[in-house]
Amino acid sequence: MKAVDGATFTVRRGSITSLIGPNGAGKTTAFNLVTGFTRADSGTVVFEGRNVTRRGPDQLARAGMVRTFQLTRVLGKMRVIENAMLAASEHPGERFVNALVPRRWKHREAEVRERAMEMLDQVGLAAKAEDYAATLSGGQRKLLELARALMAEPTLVMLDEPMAGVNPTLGRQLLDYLARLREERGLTVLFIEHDMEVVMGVSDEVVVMGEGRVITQAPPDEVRRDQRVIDAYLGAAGEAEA
Amino acid sequence: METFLQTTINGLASGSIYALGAIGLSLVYAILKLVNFAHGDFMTLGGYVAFVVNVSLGAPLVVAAAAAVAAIAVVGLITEAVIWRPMRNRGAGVMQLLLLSIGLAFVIRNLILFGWGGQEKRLDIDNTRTFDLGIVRISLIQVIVISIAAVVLVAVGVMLRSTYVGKSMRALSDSFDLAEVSGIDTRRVVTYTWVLGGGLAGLAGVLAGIFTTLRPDTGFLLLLGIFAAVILGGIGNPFGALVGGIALGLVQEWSTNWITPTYKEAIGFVVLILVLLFRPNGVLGHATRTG
Amino acid sequence: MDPLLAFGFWAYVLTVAGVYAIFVLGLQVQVGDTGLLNFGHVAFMAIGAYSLGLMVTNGIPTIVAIPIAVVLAAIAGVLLGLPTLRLRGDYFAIVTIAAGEILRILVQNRQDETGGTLGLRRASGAWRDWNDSMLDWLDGLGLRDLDRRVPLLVITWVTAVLVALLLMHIGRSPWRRTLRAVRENEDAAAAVGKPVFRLKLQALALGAAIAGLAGVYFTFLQTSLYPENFEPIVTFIGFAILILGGIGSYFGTVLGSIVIAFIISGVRFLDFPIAEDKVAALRFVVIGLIIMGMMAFRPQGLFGKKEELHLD
Amino acid sequence: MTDAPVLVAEDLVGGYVAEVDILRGCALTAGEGEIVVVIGPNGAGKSTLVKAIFGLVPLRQGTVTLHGTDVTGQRPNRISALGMSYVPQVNNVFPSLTIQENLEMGAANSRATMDERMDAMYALFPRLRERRRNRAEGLSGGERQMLAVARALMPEPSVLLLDEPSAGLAPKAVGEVFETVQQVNASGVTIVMIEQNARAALALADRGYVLEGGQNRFTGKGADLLDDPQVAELYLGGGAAGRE
Repeated sequence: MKAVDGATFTVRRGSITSLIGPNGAGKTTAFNLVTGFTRADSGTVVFEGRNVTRRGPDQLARAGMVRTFQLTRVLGKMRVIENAMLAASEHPGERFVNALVPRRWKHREAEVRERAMEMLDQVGLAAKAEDYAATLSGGQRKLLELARALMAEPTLVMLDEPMAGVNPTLGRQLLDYLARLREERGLTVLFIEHDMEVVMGVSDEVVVMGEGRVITQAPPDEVRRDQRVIDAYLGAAGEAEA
Repeated sequence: METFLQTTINGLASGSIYALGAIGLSLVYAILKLVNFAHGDFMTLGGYVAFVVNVSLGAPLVVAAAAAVAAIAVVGLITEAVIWRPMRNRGAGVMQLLLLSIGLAFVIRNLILFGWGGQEKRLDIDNTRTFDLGIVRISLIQVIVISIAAVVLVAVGVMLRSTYVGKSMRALSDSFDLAEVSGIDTRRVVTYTWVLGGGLAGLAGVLAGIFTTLRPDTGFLLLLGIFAAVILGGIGNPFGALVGGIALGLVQEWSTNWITPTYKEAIGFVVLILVLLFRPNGVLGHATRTG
Repeated sequence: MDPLLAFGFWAYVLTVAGVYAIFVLGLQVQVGDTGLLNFGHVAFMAIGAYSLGLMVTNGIPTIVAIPIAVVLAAIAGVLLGLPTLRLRGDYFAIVTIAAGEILRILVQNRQDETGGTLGLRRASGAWRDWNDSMLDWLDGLGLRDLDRRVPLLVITWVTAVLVALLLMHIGRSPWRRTLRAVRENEDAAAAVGKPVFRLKLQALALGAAIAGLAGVYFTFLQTSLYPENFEPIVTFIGFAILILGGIGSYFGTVLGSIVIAFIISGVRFLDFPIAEDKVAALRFVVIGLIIMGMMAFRPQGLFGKKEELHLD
Repeated sequence: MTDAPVLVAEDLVGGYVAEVDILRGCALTAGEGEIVVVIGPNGAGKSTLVKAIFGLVPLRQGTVTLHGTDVTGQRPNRISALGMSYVPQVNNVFPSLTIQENLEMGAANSRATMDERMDAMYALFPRLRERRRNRAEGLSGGERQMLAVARALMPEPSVLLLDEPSAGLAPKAVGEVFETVQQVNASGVTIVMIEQNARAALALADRGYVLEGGQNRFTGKGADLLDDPQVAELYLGGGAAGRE
């Protein structure tokens, strides 16, 4: 059985692109295939001009493609700040040979801690820094995952339903923050979302999937009028609201 | 050809014992998410119950086997009531239960050692009788082991496929919580699971005792092979466990055509590792979904 | 019992405890830090012990053979890890026991090289001479008529404490944070760029090297090696220590090994009104009950942190 | 609607672990043949409320009465036998069982009428009949939801609890689910349903509850809640402005 069957889409540098489609359309599977968590039977993934098909998820993350999960995967028995610090890239202290020699990494560790605190502050979790992540609520876990992903300083961040369970006001702030990162650092964002308001509101482009294939990829306004999309996904409700 | 057929018969016989043990282990795992390291010692205990009834009390072997099956089913139920259910209710994790079962295995094995000593015990059966079928010889014991196993395994298969209890067991193995909310009396199904899993372990222990001799570590020594059988068949899949058990017995015996028999056990483990290299979820296992 | 004899006996029991402590410190790195349920840990100790024994009986100087034995154990960890570390936790556990058994059956069958069930004699090489010179030296310091077992007792425990301190030191590094992340959730660690497979391999190899070191001291203690010294039960006893002391607690490991070694070896010293083989059986019943009791009522062990317990 | 309520939950206090109460004095009443809708922000305790009614969450306080019988703290199979069914939000079918076997599992307490009920379910959901010998794992999201509802209807319950039946479904399938709910209700089954899709759900509701922090915040007729400016502002995305 193929969850994703011949899907093709592109994400432009510096864009905010959303991936929508009915449940079981293969959105999360597409994420897994692109980020190396699932091996594709065929097809290619090109990232920043390089063919990265068949690379492992950790390699891709180090190359700048960092994702979050639909069902959050916080490290419950580690503290919130440790969760964030973990994501730091280029940390000499994470190498086995350096583990015994603190002076080789003490400086970087302090930097990382400071940046992690900033990130937590950004998502409103600074007060929870020293708590075990297991004590966070569902929405807070989503936020921690987002902070962790951004901590890795990605060029492309892929978010799987980042707003689910997050209170709407904070959700809007986070979208603004992502938009700002795009302006400042050229961050590219690809996200899966069910809330059409959010999708239509912030996306430069929308990729619509259905039954493992990409139905269309276009700016929001075009997508909304696309009869194929209305049939497969938006349905009567979409027509009524549009 | 002759030696091949002969080793095939031998393999079917030892594979039957693996399969009986493996199905019980696999059922308990599938339904209760318990990797039961005490399963081998349940088998041993079954063998010793049969020994007491058969040799100490002088009853016929058939009666002894029935007593062993019943006794281990009861042991399973007792462990469920005293250990596993209370632990599950407290939200114990898979590894916690696994380690607990290792403790239980120590206790059972050494209580057997305490009670009956370390000497080998024999059940009262003529282990010299063989039938000459022309090209191959089959011993009375092999006939008994293979035919009992075949009957029981078919019965279990039919039960799981077609009876309501069997279907409920599969439902519980899919999702315990959903079975509960569907109105299935999960406690009753768990009871049947232990009766079946424990009973099969008891029977496997008796057959192992008939096949060779009984020692306090008889079941433990078989356990690793049983785990191999379960994994080969895909963990939590009772039908796979059956196939895995028979396959393991056959591979071990066939290997003696080329390699010294003292390596027989090791061959089983080598096969296990090789299979997992290429099929990390076992031969008949499903890939677990992520995401 | 003669007090002097008794002293020697206790020295023996405590040395066994020290060997177990080192052995289980290796297990802590794998199980406690990284979440690798290695049930074949005894195999690494066997590799440390037998490679030392085989080298010294073939004329390689003991002082050279010791580091090589430890390195070989680490290499064995890498070799075992390469094909198996991608497996699920419970599969990994069973495959590692299987690998340990393959090794033991191999040792048992290669009688010409290893002595098989007859044992590998004089496996401790120059240790006896070293022991004598240390006793002489201590004698010169005024410590006369010490029990022959004292030097090994001291050295074993110094080593155990050093290994524990080393691990605690490493424990504060970001490297160990990545191990814990792997333990908690591999996918999450991979998603932020941590090389999960390599980290697991490093942890397995480090733990294996430490078990190899335990094998070296085991060889010094026993002089002769037999395949049955390396049955799966040794790993399970290691787990009993790990569970009693607390998964993740180095101090707990040290204390747990003394308690368990006392139960296994120490109770021989006490007089019971029952036959010796029955006492032997009861010791393991007690160990089984300890494992069960801890898992049921205090799964974090005596010194583990409840918040960081991971047994799901 | 009629006088004696079918289901009454009063003053529920409790949660999954002893130290943390998620429900802090919730109440819910469903009259015969009604559609009752529960809405509220994430973490308000909606799922917990429904699970507690079905005996899946330990309660420190409060009572649940079904047809006048106290069922507080009863095991789910007993509650099911008394005429209440529950459809969880996720993992609500047995993936490795066939569709027919899934339905059989719903009939644990009604084996005598099983064949008849199964025919009724196939009549209600013809798509399930076509695929009755297939494993449930191959179903689409909408079909799964149908099967889950059908399984819950097998024992002919008088009350059906639904936890976000439209969650994660395509807008198109959401409409179908709501139609199904109305159809089932028309056959006389009382429905208690949690919904994210608050507008559409309240439009169907005879009675609506808004939960927050494990307590009842607003209660009223579905239509009244829809028109209530405060509810609209807080829970329906800022009144008409929130709609396209």
